[in-house]
Amino acid sequence: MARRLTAALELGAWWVALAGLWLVLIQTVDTLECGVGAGAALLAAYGGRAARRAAVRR
Amino acid sequence: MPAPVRRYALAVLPLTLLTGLYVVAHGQVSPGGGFQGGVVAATALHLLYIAIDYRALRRVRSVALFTLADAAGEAGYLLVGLGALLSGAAFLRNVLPYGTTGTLASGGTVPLLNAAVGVEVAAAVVVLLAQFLDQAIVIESADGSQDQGHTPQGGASGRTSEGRTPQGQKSAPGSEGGRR
Amino acid sequence: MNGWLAAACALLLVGFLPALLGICTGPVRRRVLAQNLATVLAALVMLLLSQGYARPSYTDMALVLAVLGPVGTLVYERLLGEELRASRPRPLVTRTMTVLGVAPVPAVVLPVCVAATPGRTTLKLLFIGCLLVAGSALCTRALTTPPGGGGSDGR
Amino acid sequence: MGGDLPVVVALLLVAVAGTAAVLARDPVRQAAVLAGLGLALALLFAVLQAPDVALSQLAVGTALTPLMVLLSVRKVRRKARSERREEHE
Repeated sequence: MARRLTAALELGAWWVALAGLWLVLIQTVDTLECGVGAGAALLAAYGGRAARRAAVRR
Repeated sequence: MPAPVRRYALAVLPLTLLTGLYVVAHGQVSPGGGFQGGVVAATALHLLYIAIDYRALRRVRSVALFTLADAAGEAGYLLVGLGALLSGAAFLRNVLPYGTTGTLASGGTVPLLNAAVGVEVAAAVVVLLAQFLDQAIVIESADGSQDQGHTPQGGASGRTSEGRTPQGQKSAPGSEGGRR
Repeated sequence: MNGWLAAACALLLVGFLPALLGICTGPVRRRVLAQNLATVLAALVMLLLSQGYARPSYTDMALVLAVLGPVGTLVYERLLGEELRASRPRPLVTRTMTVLGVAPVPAVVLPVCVAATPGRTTLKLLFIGCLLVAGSALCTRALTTPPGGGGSDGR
Repeated sequence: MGGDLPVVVALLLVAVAGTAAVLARDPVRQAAVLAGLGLALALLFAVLQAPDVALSQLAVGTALTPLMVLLSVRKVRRKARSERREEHE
């Protein structure tokens, strides 16, 4: 159970950071933009976590 | 690679992925589009090979999945075109309403096409580089020249690589103990 | 031909051209260091052009460069590791390359931030600046760690 | 003349980088020069108001081209080394 919690925490941390970055990158902020940004941030967060786990696992 | 490079790579990889997705999504608003964003995203994935090692990349990248994604991106592009055909307009004609300019919705079907091209180009670049990497990186355990990215042949990609040294590395996985 | 374009031309002639000549001549190690410097200068020129042509969308090019530049330099480190580390780096070269790679970034990013419309664009420019500084400093250090240093491959 | 000074400067850079790319013989050196040429071309496209083309050049020329060139160089060197080892045996 703890493992899934840390996984969710890491994904969440990455997601918040990347969604913030998305908001910084775009010009006009509207609902569609935020939706696409949330999806993209989730994808990138998953990629970041998978990369960290792949790098650490020996 | 030294530790700071590894940490930098693990920090920048998601940022590069997000930049790639940002460039894909805003194809019709600012410079960019499916191709540029797809290449940036694919390069992000290969940061794993460049900064860490080939095995880390192989764990994340399964060539079969990316070949499938390549086909799916292509199919997506076709379906969006056929969608226009089905709704009575010409192939690839825009049928969605034009939103306000400067926003994501302003392109009608263009953002959908950009997304399909983005997926397709990213997957194609990953598969292309997989061929390059499988060729260039082989087991060198015979003469002990430590090669950064060892890959036991016959791995996920399953192709034997002519680059293998003549001694035949069938026993390669067994002799992997010495290398990193 | 406003001031920003003049600054961009000056940066191209004074900074990018020598870096380009550094890429085209000399030993492989110095070429890779010059390539790292050229990438940083190209990104800064993109920022100046975005201000000179009043097109905020040019900052996206600077963003892509800031993100991919260090990757391009690390490719040499990864594939030519042994060759690069064979020759010992002179500390003078290391210091000057680090300073050259890092100093121009604030010198360009800050004026552009001041001139650009405040708000999220300034955050974006600062983010690009941080990426440029981090990437350039890291690559210079990775390229010039002495052979005995932490530069063991693949670990 | 003042209006297109950036274009003239960018063209000069592309000329220098292009000549160097042609003169470079060793593939490893050529990979570095190609990266420099890619940057010069991207700057030229940006100055000529073609940001999409510049972005494509940047995306491909900064990290992908050197990676492919150097991987091919490694493959060719590995083949030459293994052939030399066969001659010795």
